[in-house]
Amino acid sequence: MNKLHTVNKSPFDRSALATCLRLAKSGSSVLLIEDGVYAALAGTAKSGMIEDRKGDLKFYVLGADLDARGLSEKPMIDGVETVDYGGFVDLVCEHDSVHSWL
Amino acid sequence: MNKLHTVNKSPFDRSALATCLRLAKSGSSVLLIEDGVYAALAGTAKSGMIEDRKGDLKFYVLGADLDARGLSEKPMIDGVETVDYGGFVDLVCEHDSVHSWL
Amino acid sequence: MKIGVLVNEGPFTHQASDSAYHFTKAAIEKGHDVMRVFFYYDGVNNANKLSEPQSDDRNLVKMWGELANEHNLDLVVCVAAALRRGIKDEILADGFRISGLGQLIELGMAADRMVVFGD
Amino acid sequence: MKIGVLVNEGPFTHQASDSAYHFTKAAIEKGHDVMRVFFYYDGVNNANKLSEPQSDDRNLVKMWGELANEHNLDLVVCVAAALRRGIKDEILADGFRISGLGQLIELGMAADRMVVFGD
Amino acid sequence: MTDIEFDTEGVKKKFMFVNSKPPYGTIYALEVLEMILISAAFEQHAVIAFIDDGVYQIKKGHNTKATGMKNFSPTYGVVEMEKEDADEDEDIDMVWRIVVEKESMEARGLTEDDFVVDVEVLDSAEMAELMAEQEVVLAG
Amino acid sequence: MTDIEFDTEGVKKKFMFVNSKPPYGTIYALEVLEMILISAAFEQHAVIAFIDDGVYQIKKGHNTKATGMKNFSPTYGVVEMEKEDADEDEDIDMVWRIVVEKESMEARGLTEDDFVVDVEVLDSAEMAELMAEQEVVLAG
Repeated sequence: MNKLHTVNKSPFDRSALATCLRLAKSGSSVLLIEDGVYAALAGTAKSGMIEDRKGDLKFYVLGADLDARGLSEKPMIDGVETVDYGGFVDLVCEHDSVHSWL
Repeated sequence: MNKLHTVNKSPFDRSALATCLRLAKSGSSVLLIEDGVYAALAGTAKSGMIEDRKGDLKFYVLGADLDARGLSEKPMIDGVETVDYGGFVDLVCEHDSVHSWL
Repeated sequence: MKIGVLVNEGPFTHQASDSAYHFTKAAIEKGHDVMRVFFYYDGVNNANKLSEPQSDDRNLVKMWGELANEHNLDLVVCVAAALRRGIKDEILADGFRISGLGQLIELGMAADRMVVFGD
Repeated sequence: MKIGVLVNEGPFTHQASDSAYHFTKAAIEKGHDVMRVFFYYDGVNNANKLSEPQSDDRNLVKMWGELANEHNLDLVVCVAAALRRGIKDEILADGFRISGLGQLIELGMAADRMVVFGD
Repeated sequence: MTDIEFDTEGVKKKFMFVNSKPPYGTIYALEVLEMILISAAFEQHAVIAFIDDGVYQIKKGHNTKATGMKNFSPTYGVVEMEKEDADEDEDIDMVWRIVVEKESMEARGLTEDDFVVDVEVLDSAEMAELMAEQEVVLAG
Repeated sequence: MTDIEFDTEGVKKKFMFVNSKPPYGTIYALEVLEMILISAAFEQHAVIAFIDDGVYQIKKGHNTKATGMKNFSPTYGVVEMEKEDADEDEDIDMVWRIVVEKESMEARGLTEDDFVVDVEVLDSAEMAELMAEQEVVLAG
């Protein structure tokens, strides 16, 4: 099955992203929302988490949550694609099932 | 000032204990409560956090929270002292001020 | 596509309810059938009609109710989680109904996709 | 010793209210003066009198109210946090009162020790 | 309002209940159990998974007397009975599994003997495979 | 019930408001601001500290239009005004400081220029010293 994973926690404080990356199968997708969007920033102490998995996972980030946090002009990790709520819905439909890493 | 720090978060999921240990001054005390009590266990991947600081900080753990979680018969890190809610109150009074690391 | 939504956290305290609301609205606008939004854990607090946010803040309870009325959206609050937290008929907001947890399992069975918003 | 207590989370969802309750009770039993327990953030949900936990679970709302009545304990719910979350006079439990955030700052000024329970 | 019914006749899905949070500090461990028990009546396949601090939810010996909280641990006995019923009744097409991630368990100083229920211990790769197959993933 | 008043005449304490959580995902950043603003009327010393993900609370350029949440960022302008009033009025014995932990800021890819208020950047050792002096520590 082709999964969409969502992560809504900061990678600095919480283990949710690390757990998602450990248990997500190659070829699935990860959408960062809410406080999860900090993981999409380039040049932070946690940027490596996503950079290391760009080859086998596809990463998305919710633009509305970047905007809210004043991050839209900050450099993002290459290859992370920004979507809006409509794009979130499309991702849910394009994948077979959704796993929210709470 | 002689501080009492309280930590109520699991060291496996949250950064609260790490932050407390980084910012607590030598000679102050740390009381582990609620999900913070897991940090007092010997033989886990996180035991080193407290073992490394036993020399300059004094550690306490709330017995009621160990009991609730079924940990009372598990080996604790040497030197961590178990207190009850009355002991928690005493610690608050014996120190000059309390810092809860939420 | 038939979509089910689960909301695990209360309004304001956590963004889960905001995210679920905007996701649900976008799904409806794209023509999908959001079969039901189920409120569990602290999510039941989204149905408290006494909620009165500051005038410059969003009113999530009202927003959910309006979305439900406009689109005939089924908003279900779990009775067990609600009782514990004091969400009862006398303060239940317009557009919500209280029912059993079985309605969440049925939603998972009936929907093509289940999306969870929580902490 | 004069002690102030701040509770930041709601009942059941987080252990903060339980811990604060047992701490407060122990402090009173040791003869300390718990000047006030202030409820902020989701802590205001501790004052919802409609809360009806299962019969084999503790009833935190009632426990706080009884502790207040027995020991003349001042339980204050922040009005701004409460309005947002729909905690109003019509559902305010026995033993609690609603007041301003200034009462928390005054508590910090007056108490010898301030202890915070939250998430 | 009246209940809206869905047509779920003959539907058989793979549900997974993911437990990743430590018990008692928050209510998730208790309320997810209510979800699991209700789901039994619908005769769906179910995997109850314990990862990260969730493995502490099924630690033996919970004693909540001093904290005054409700001890949900005995309810896992009921979950185990439901699972046995499903396993033994050949007329019911329903598989329940209780699985623990090995890496999470070991990092937390636990072994299989520490648990209040019988579990299957899976390593991360096996857990990832199992998770990938699930259709409805509920977490708390 | 009627309000109970405490005798706080002449009391001057060191308050610290510790912000460690990221903004918007949870309400703490917003409600702690309400605490800070109310405290100004009591003319106490106050340190507003940003550590860990709390440093993101004062990132410039918050735009909450698409999420529909309340943007609390402009309120930091009010906090800064209160601080300036306290600094400039010689009749008021009240010091307000806004401090950021350097290590937290740098790990998160931020510099002083990213902040919506003027801050003092302290390293961990300096922050630890300052925290140790505080009498009333409030966090959210």
